[in-house]
Amino acid sequence: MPHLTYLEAIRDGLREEMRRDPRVFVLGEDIGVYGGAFKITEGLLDEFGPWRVIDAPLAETANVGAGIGAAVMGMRPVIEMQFADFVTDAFTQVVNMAAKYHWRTRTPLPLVLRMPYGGDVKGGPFHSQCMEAWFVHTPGLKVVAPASAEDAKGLLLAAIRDPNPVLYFEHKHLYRLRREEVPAGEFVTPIGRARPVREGTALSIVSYGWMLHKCLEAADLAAADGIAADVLDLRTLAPLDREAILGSVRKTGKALIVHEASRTGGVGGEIAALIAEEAFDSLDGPVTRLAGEDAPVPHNPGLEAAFQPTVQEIADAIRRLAAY
Amino acid sequence: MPHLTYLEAIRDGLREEMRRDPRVFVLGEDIGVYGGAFKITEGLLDEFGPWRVIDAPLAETANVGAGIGAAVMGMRPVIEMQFADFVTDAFTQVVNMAAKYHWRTRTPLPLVLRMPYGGDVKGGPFHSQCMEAWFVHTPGLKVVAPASAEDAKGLLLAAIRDPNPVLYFEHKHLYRLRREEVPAGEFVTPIGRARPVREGTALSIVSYGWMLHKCLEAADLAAADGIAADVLDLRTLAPLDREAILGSVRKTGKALIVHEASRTGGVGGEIAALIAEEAFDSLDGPVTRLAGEDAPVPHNPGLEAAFQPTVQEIADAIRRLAAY
Amino acid sequence: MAKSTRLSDDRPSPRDALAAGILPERLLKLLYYMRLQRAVEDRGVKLYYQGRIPGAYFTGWGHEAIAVGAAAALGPDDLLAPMHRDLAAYIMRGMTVGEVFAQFLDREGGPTRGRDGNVHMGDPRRGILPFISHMAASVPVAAGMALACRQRGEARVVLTFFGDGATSTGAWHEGVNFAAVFRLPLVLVLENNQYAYSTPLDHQTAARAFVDKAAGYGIPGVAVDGNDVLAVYDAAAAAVALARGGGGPTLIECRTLRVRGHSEADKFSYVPKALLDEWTARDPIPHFERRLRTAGVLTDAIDEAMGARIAGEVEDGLAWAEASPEPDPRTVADGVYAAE
Amino acid sequence: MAKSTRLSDDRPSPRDALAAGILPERLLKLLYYMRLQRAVEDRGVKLYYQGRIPGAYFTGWGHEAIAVGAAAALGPDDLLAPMHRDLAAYIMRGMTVGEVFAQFLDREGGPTRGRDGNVHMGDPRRGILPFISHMAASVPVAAGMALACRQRGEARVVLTFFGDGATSTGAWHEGVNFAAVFRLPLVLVLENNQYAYSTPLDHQTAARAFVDKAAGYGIPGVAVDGNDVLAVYDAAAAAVALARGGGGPTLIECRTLRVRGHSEADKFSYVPKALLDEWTARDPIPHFERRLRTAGVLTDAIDEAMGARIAGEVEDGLAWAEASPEPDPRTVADGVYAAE
Ligand SMILES: Cc1ncc(C[n+]2csc(CCOP(=O)(O)OP(=O)(O)O)c2C)c(N)n1
Ligand SMILES: Cc1ncc(C[n+]2csc(CCOP(=O)(O)OP(=O)(O)O)c2C)c(N)n1
Ligand SMILES: [Mg+2]
Ligand SMILES: [Mg+2]
Repeated sequence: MPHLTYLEAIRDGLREEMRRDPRVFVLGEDIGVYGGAFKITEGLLDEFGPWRVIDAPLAETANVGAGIGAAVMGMRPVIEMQFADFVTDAFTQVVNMAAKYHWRTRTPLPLVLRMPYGGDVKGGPFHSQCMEAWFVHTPGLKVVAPASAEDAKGLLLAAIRDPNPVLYFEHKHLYRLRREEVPAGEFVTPIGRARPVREGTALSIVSYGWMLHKCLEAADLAAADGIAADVLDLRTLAPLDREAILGSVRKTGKALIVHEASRTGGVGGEIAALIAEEAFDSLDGPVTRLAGEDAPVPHNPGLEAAFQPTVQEIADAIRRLAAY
Repeated sequence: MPHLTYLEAIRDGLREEMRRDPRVFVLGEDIGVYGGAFKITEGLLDEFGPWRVIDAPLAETANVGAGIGAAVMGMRPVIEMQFADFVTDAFTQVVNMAAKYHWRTRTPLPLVLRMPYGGDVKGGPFHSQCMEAWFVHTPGLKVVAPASAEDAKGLLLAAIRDPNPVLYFEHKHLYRLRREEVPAGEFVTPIGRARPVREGTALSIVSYGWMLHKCLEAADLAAADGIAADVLDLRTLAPLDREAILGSVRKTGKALIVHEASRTGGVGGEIAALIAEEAFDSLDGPVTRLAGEDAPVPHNPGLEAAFQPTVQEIADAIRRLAAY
Repeated sequence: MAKSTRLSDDRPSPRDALAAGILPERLLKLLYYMRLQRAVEDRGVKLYYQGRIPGAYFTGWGHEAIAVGAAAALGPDDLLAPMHRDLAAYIMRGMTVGEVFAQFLDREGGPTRGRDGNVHMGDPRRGILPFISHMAASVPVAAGMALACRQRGEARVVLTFFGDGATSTGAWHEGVNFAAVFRLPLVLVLENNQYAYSTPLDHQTAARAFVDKAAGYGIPGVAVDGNDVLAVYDAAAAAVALARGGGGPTLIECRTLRVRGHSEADKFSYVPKALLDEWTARDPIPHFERRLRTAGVLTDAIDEAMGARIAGEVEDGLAWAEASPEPDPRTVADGVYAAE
Repeated sequence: MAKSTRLSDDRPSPRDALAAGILPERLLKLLYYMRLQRAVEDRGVKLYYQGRIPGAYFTGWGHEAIAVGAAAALGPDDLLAPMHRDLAAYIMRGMTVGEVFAQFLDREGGPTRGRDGNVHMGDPRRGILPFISHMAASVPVAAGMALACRQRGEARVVLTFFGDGATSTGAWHEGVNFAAVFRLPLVLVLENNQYAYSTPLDHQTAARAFVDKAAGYGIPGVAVDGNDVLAVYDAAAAAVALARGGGGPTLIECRTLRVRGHSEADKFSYVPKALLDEWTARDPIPHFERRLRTAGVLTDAIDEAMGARIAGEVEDGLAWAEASPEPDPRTVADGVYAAE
């Protein structure tokens, strides 16, 4: 199996789908000649030409709207936001035009929005945001957020083949974090299915994206103290894998939910509410959340380090909850 | 005390603040000559003239942006969205320009966005939405949602005087629902403070806006069966009145959260999570949510009636939870 | 902004139109669709005042020449992204009168199956983009539809309608610019009815005329009398031909007046009486009828037959809609996602 | 889009400028600020390559004539809504060199106190709107600042900068249109540097020139050589006077080339060598120096003194910034709301 970074896995997935299906094309700012701000689409222009790798104007509403229009016509557009933060300039297209399209027409809208999101790139408040919760609260959208290179490719293929608008949240911190074995050729990570990463009975840890990696590090620290955590990588945020979440918590009786996005109103709230309602009888401790601060993401590295949950904070929360 | 409708209370509040403070002005589409789509600003143009009651172009980004710019200069703009749904056209201005302004500059941004929201106006998917959760998840914004005429005025005055951007969610169904006694002259409903509407020990009901009225009806039905519910009108959704919510639940041990917005990712999730984490030891039953469907708001009246929680459904949930 | 000039002098006469190859049958078809829109909406107004139409009700009264003249320029495989005042265009592209009434009545038989209301509809299966309430949100999407045609080398054209108010939105600007940059086959038809709800043109733009915006996008722009179906047709036909030939978008400003309220709930007292009288007197339907009679194309017999046919279609369509069931409340959460 | 014409013929000579009442001291001040921006950014580039600047680093290399010429046209009470290539304008409006370096270094002493980085800054206390990353988002806000001036009857003017890419955004369109409709005192300065990141003009617009957009908003538009500080000054001064007199906004297209990468991380191989050489040879600073020497305004002595002064200000500013503390991580959640 080839060893790929998360970033290479995305490029690999795009290239394979474009080779397999002539309806698939990519559109975004600086993605063609330049190969994208993160060089993810590098080489695609040469292989597929300017009508399938489209260097678009600086206009998110136009670019997302054009993707929707092409999808209406049966194409399979993959629209890149240069940074996920800029999707706010296309908000009407995403939450009103795309999200409600199938419900109003009963015809498919196969659209993928690539959303480079999250912190640790010294990007500050407008290049680091995690806004997945806005879209999880918008019926008609699917939301995925891979944590591994394998899922980066598998979920991208699934998103491109899905007949619905899918927001594909790719974490910038993970782009070049490390190389992993990624199956060559076609494979799909099913949307809506969480991944049990680690077996344990002391408590359930539910996370996704960058924070999943911090949770695994923290789980190692706790394991040294004999605490065996059940770790779940959500992978899909909408629709949530309710069974996987509830199944784990019914087994362990305790839940720790960790995400990078600001705490208040984040996806963690929905997950905690789900647990507190559906698995109440199994609960042996408070449903606990660790999340980003209720503040914009700061640019200064020291401040930003304080913004996100740290491995130490997660490990402490694990110990506290396990001891509860 | 004058008897006013919720709608009249809003107009009353606008007029009084504009008389009191020359920095206050209103801007929006069709609000001057026409008096607004709901006639809320009727009469203001004649009294205050075209530079304080501004008939704006069909351009939400321009209108919200202009409000922000005026607020930067020390004015106190009140920007009307003709329907809250159209705020998606101004999303960057609200969540990026306004929300992060004080945090970046340490200078105030006194801005009010009037958001006519919610269903029961046969408006369909683009004239009925409840999107308060998007903004509750955006640090730097305050979010209020009055349920009574008195709070409609009191929270409007508080919002106008607040040095931060405040989204003022006014429910269209409540506009002309009934007349209530509203104190004349200046009074303020403090932002961040929930209102205990009814005392009880069997369970806590937490709601806001139109659904609060349904909850009170349902509580009456349950009271007939001897179930005394503690009913809380949140009034402010950001920042949440944590003490009021937790205090009530610690007293009753059970919580029912009801809102009109779609269930998944709604404000109810945050409230349930807060309870499941901070009041866990007091809980005697599952933290229960009733909310709108995870679908767009349908236009057909029969479908829309099925979209929102009904008094009957709320009453049943009260009985189930009380008997738990 | 300068008040719309009447342009009456440069209207092509029916003889020009005939010379331009528009046969009598086609001229009568234009009249038929204009009258059909008027008749359907007239019936809708009655239903509305009978309280049988849930929610708001909008008409395209006075806009019929724009809807019909523009849509008539499209070929069979072309595509439409309409708005809320061009009902005839929906019907010319294949929507039935029955489906239209079913939409008004929120029934399962309507194109949105009761999910959305009034003119907020469309039908992708027939190449009609369903528009959403957010003004001009269709423009970038129409550009994307044209992009797909271009990508696949299909000689199809997309025509979209929007109002004067809509031109103030960012969505309009971004969509027009995108189509212009890639020279996409898109025809941009502005229904300048001098008001956006209650907002007059001088609160919408300081431009001398909306056509002046075209140069800013590097595309041709033309202004026509929106009450003259042949003037609209001629401009649209030229724009469609240009677009089909790879010449990119054209902006067509059609000037008219909204002679009724924004919706039926609007008493539109803000519209000056003189302006209203001026344009009411220029109602595009009798105006076109007079010209067809002068040209000997319309006779009493044809007129009566057309009226009878339309009356029948309206009543049959309404009957069909009334027979269509109300949506089942239990399906409220259905269809949010497309099944894989 | 047509390649920017050089306009070299209609450049006002320094004599015209002097005639136009620009005194030698003022001409030298223009040169001073241009050189100061270059020197500060040059030092910043060194810091960046030493790894001492967190995140991305942007310069306005080649844009100095635009920043300085436009800002020089403002009066003491006027307001600025800048972008990321006009550092001199910030300094001319009162920001200190030390504060600029503190911003680059993410220190408490910077205008955003380490919360935001590089040129994403501003200072409302000095009438400088802090811009956000979303391109052109400042334009409607600048219009609102001008609205407040108009509402209060203050004869103040707001000047805003934006790039060629930014003109494609809906925010730009809506903001310009709003200001035009209400004839607000806003000056719109386009820094057309022929690229938006890697995107050339022909992917941004099909217009012949950006000034062609002005007519679509009913406002005057003028194109000037963005490497000629006096040409920019003259255009800006006229626009400021028009705005102050109630004449509304003006669009000024300043033509230049971004002669470095979009940010220092960008190797900009996509820019044709010939184009780069052409514009590098037209560097606005030596170009202006030559003209001032010809006019006898700049002498070796003045030149050296100015260089020494700037070098000192840069080192003092950097020292001040380095002495400024890192933000305290415990304050990460502070200041989200303003206290009542
Ligand atoms: C983005 C947005 N803002 C506000 C509205 C509310 N609204 C509905 S129609 C309308 C006026 C539209 O005017 P115009 O574009 O000229 O079309 P017309 O109705 O005159 O044909 C307004 C303000 C809307 N639908 N969308
Ligand atoms: C809405 C938005 N989309 C994308 C970006 C990413 N981005 C940052 S600068 C830039 C190019 C800006 O080009 P231009 O407006 O011409 O200004 P310049 O940098 O050339 O001076 C882009 C695409 C952004 N900042 N905002
Ligand atoms: Mg109109
Ligand atoms: Mg540029």
